[in-house]
Amino acid sequence: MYQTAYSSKPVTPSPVVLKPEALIIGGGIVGMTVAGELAREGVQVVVVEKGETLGGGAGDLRFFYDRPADVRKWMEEMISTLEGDANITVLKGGKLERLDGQMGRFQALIRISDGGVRTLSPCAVVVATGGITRPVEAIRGQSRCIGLSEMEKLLAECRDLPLTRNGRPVMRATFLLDLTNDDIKIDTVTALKQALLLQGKGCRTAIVARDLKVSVSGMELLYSRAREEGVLFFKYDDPPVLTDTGDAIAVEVQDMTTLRKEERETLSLPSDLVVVGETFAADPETEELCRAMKLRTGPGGRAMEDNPQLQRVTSNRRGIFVAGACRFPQVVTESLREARAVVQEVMALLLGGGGTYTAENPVAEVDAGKCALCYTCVRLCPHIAIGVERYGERNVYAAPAEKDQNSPWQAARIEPAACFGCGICVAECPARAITLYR
Amino acid sequence: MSPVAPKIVAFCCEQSGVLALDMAKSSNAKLPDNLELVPVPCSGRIETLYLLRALESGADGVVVFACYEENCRYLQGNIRLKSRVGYAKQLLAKIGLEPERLEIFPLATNSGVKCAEFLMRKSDQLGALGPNLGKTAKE
Amino acid sequence: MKSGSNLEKVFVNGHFAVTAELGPPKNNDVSVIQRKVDFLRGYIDAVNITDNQTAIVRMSSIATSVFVIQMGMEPVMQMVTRDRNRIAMQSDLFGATALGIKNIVCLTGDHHTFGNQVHAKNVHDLDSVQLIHMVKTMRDEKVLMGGEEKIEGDVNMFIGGAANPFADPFEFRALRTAKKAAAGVDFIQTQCIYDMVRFKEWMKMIRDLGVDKKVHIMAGITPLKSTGMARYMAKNVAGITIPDALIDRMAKAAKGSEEGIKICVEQIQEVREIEGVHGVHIMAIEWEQMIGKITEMAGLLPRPKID
Amino acid sequence: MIKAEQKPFEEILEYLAPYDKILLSGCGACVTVCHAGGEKDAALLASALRMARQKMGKPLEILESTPARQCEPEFAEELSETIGQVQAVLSVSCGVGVQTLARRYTATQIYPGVNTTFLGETVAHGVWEERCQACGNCILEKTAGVCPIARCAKQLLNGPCGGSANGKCEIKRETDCAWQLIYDRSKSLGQLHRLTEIIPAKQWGTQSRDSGPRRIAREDLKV
Repeated sequence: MYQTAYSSKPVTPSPVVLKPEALIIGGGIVGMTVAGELAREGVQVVVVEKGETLGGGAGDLRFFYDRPADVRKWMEEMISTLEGDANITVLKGGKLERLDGQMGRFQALIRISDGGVRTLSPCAVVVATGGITRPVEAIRGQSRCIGLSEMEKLLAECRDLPLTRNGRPVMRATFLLDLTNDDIKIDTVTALKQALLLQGKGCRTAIVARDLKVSVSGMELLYSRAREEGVLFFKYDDPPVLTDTGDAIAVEVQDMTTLRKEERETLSLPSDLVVVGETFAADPETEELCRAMKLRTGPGGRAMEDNPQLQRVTSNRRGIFVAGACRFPQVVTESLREARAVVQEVMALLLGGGGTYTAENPVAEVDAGKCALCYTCVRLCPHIAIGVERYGERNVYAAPAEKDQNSPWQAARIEPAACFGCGICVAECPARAITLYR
Repeated sequence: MSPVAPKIVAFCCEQSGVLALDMAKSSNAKLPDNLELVPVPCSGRIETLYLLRALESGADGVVVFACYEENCRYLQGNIRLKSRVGYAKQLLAKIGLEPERLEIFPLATNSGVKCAEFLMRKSDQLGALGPNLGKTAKE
Repeated sequence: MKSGSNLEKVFVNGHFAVTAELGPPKNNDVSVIQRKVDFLRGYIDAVNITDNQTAIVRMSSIATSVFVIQMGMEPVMQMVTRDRNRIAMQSDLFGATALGIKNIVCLTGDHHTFGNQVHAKNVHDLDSVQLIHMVKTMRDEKVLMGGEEKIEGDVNMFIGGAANPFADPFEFRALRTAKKAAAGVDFIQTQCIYDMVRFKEWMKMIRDLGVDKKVHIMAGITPLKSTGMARYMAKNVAGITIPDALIDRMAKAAKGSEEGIKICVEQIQEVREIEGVHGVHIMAIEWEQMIGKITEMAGLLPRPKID
Repeated sequence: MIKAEQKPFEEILEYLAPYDKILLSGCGACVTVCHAGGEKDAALLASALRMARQKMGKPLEILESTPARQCEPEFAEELSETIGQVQAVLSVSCGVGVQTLARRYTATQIYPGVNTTFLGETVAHGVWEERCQACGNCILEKTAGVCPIARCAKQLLNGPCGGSANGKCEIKRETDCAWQLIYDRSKSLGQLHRLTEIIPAKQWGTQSRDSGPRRIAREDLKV
C-alpha cells in the first residue's frame, strides 16, 4: 500500500528555550500598547520606531468616537510611561534590515538612522507598522475639498463658533464616502464622529455614502444620535456630481427613497466644505519589511491578510505576530483589541510554556543521508521553517547529524519549533527524504 | 452494475474533508459502501505517488477533499495539490485510464451533505466506467 | 586593387555602386538564372548570389555564380558559416577564385531552424567576422588558416560583409561593423532600410569611428510589394523594423506595388545624400523584373563601364 | 548540474514490451535535483508502468532501487544482487549512469528512462536553463561570464548576429540573446572596450568533443 500520512516514531522534538525578550517593530498605538503590557509582565521589550517620535499613524487622531477623552493627552501619557519603563528600550529612527534564524534564536539586525547598528536576539517579534493613506487629490481642483484627517485637525484646533476655515465660516459640510476604499469601515466611523462635533458647532452636515458600515461596537448608537442631532444621510449608486458654484460646492445626490430609477429627483447640497475619505494604500516599507522577514503578504500587499483558517494576529511564521493597520486598515479600538490579542499570544508563548516551546503538531524531519540539497523544500515551505545548515552561516544553529555526531548537518534541516506539520515538503521532496512524525 | 461496488479512496484534509465527512456520517447521509478515507494534515501532504498507488492497489476512483483555494490553513497546500493532480491526470491518460477516476472536490467543514452527494454521484459514475483495469492488487 | 572586380573598380573610381540580389533556383534549372540575369542586365554593377537563404535548400552559390559569369554578369558570391566548416570554406575559396569569382560576402546566415531542414546539425565553425579575417589572410598573407601552410598563387577576393543597424543593442552595431573593418572587409551591405532616422544615426556613428573611410557602405533597399508583405516583414522577420507611417502609406495607396516602388526610389535618393554611403544594394526578393524600372526612376543609369 | 527530462511514456513502454520483470533504478544526485529520476519520480513512473501493463493484460513486475549516484562503480555494484533477478533494467539516471551500469552488467539490457539534456542553472523552481556545453576550453573570461558557445544559437564569438531584437534570440522569442547579455554585463563591468577586439576562431579541436571522446587522468591521484 502507500506510506500513511504520518509515520509513528517516538520522536519528541527537542524543546526550544525561550527567553522573555520581544522585539516590536513600529511605535504606534498598537506597538506601544503591546510594549507596555508585555513590560508589565516582566518581558524585556525593544521597540523599533522608524520615526523620531512615538505615536505613529494615529498621531493625527484627536477624538475617540466612543468616549470624550482627549486623544493627545492619552497618547502623551502612554509615551511617557513607555519611555520611563525599565523593561522597555525604544530605538528611534531604527529599521529592521535583516531577520535570521528561527523562533527562540532570531537574529535581528537593526540599522539606526544615526548610522549605528544593533543586533538583537528576541524570542518573539511583533509587526505593528501601521498603514499609510494617500493624500486626497483635490477633486476637480476645489480648495474646499479636504480629507478626513485635515477635518480632524480643524475640529481640534479651531476654537471659534461657528467653525471657520481660512477665515470663512463653515455652516454647511458634506461628507463624501466610499469613493475609494469601499470595504473599509474606518471612514464611516470617523465621518459620523466628526459630523456630530460639527452639528454641535451649529454646522448643518450631511453624509453621502455608498453604504453605511456600522459593524463596529457602539456605532449603531452613534448613528441614531447623529440622526437625532439632525445629520442628513444619503446613499448613492453612481458617485454624486460636484460643481463649484463660486461661494460653495453643490453636491448633487439622488433621492434614493423612490424606487424606480427614472422617477428619482436629484437634490443639490450646497456645502462650504466637502470632506472625503483618504485612500488606504499598501505601505512599501511594510512590503519591504515582509520581504526581509519572509512574511507572507496578502493580495493587497499588506501583511498576512485575512484567511479564515488563520487566527487574526498570527503570521505564517512561528513566533512572529502582526497587528493593527499594517495587517488591515481598521478603527483604533479594533487595532487595540488586536494589540491585546498579540499580548496574549506572546505571553502564552514566552511565559506560558515554562520557558520552552515544544511543537504539539506533527513535525517533519529530513533524512540527511538522502537529501540532495535541491532546495525544493526550502522554497516551498509556507512557514519558512527549513534552512540548509551547511551553507547557511547565518542559520548558525548546527544540529549534530544523527549518524555522525560531530560533522554539522550536511543537508536541509527543518526547525521543529517552526514547523506547522502541513507535510507540503514531504510530498514535494524528489528524494522522498522527509518524513512527518506525529 | 458490477457485483462489488466501486472502491473509492478519499484523501481528506483534516481542516475540511475529515470534518465534512464526520458531519455527513453524523447526519447519516448516504455514503458509498466501498469507501476508504485517508486523513491527511493538509491536502498539500498528498504526494502524486499516493494518487497513483491508490489506483494501482485497488481503487477504482480517487477523490481528494481539499479546502477552497483561499482557505488553506497552510497557505499553499491546496494550490500545490492542484498541480500534482494535473500531472497525475496526464499520467492516467497515458496509462489509458479515464480522467474521471481522479478528482479534487473543494469544500469547507460545513459541506457534509454536499460531499456525501458528490461521493454517491462519483460511485455511480465509476460503476458505469467499470472496474479499474490497471489495479494490480487482486480483490 | 584587391581582386580587380567590376564592383571594386566602380568603388575605386568614386561611382555610386548598385548591386542587386539573385536567389538561385530550388532545383538545377539554369533557365531560372538566365531569366533573372536578363531582368538585371545593364542596370547593376554586380549581383549577390545568395547561399541557401533562410536555410532553404537551393542551387549552391558557387555554381550559380559560374553560370552568371557565363551569362556576362559579375556575381557577388555569398558564403554562410552555417553550413561549412573551415576546411570546406577554404577549399570553396580556391574553387571560386579559380572559376573567376572575384567578390564574396561573408555572412553567419539564418539559423537552420528557419529553413526546410530543421533537423540538420548546423556547423558555425567560424562566425562572419572570423570568415572575413580568414579570406583576408588567404588573399594578403597567402596562408591557410593556422598560418603555417603557404599558398602558391593568388586567392584574390573583394571581401564584403553585412550589417543590421536595426538590430539590438543599437549602440553596439556600429562598433561591430568597425570590428568587421578591422578584420579586413572591403564593403558592407546593410539590412533593408525602412527606419531612415535610425539608419542616419547609425551612419553618423560609422563616420565618427572613421569606418566610412576604410569601408564602402552600401544601403540595403527592398521595395514593398504589398501592405501584407510589409506587415509580415515587420512582425516575423527578426531585426527588421518598419515604421507604422510607411505601412499606413502603403495601405492608403490605390495600388500597393506602385506605391512600394515610389517609396523605394525615394529611399534611394535619400540615402545618396548621406555622407559615407557609397552605393545601394537593392534586394527585390522574387521581383527582379522591377530593378530596371527602379534604377531608371532613381537616376542610377547608365551603369559606368570601366576597363 | 546535469538536467534531464523523462522520456515519453509510450517510448518506455515499447522498450519494456518483451519483459515481465525489471529493475527501475533512480539516482540520488542530479536527476533528483531536477525532479526527473529521483526516488519520487522513479516510484511514480514504476506505478504508472505497472498499471499500464496490467491494463494490457501483461503485468510487469518492477523492483525499485535508487542509489545515491549511478556514476560510480561502487554504486553500480550495490545493484548487482537485484539485477541478477531481473531480465532488464530501466535506469532513470542520466546517460552516465545508464552507461556505467551497461559497462558493469554485460548480460543485462540497460534502457534509458530520461533524456539527458544539458548542464543547467535553476532560474526558478522547476525551471532550468542551459549554461554550459562542457567544450573543455572555457572562454567565459572573454565574455563577461556569459557563454555564447552554450547560449547562442549560432555559437558566435563576435556576436550579436543581425537577428537579435529586444534582447531576444531570433529563433526563440523567450530565449535571451546571449550577446545582448554579454553586452549588458560588459557595460556594467565597464569592459565594453573588450568587445571591440576580435575573438579569433575557436580551437575546437584542442579540448572539445571534436578531438574525440575525452579523458582526464590525474597521475597524482591514481591508486
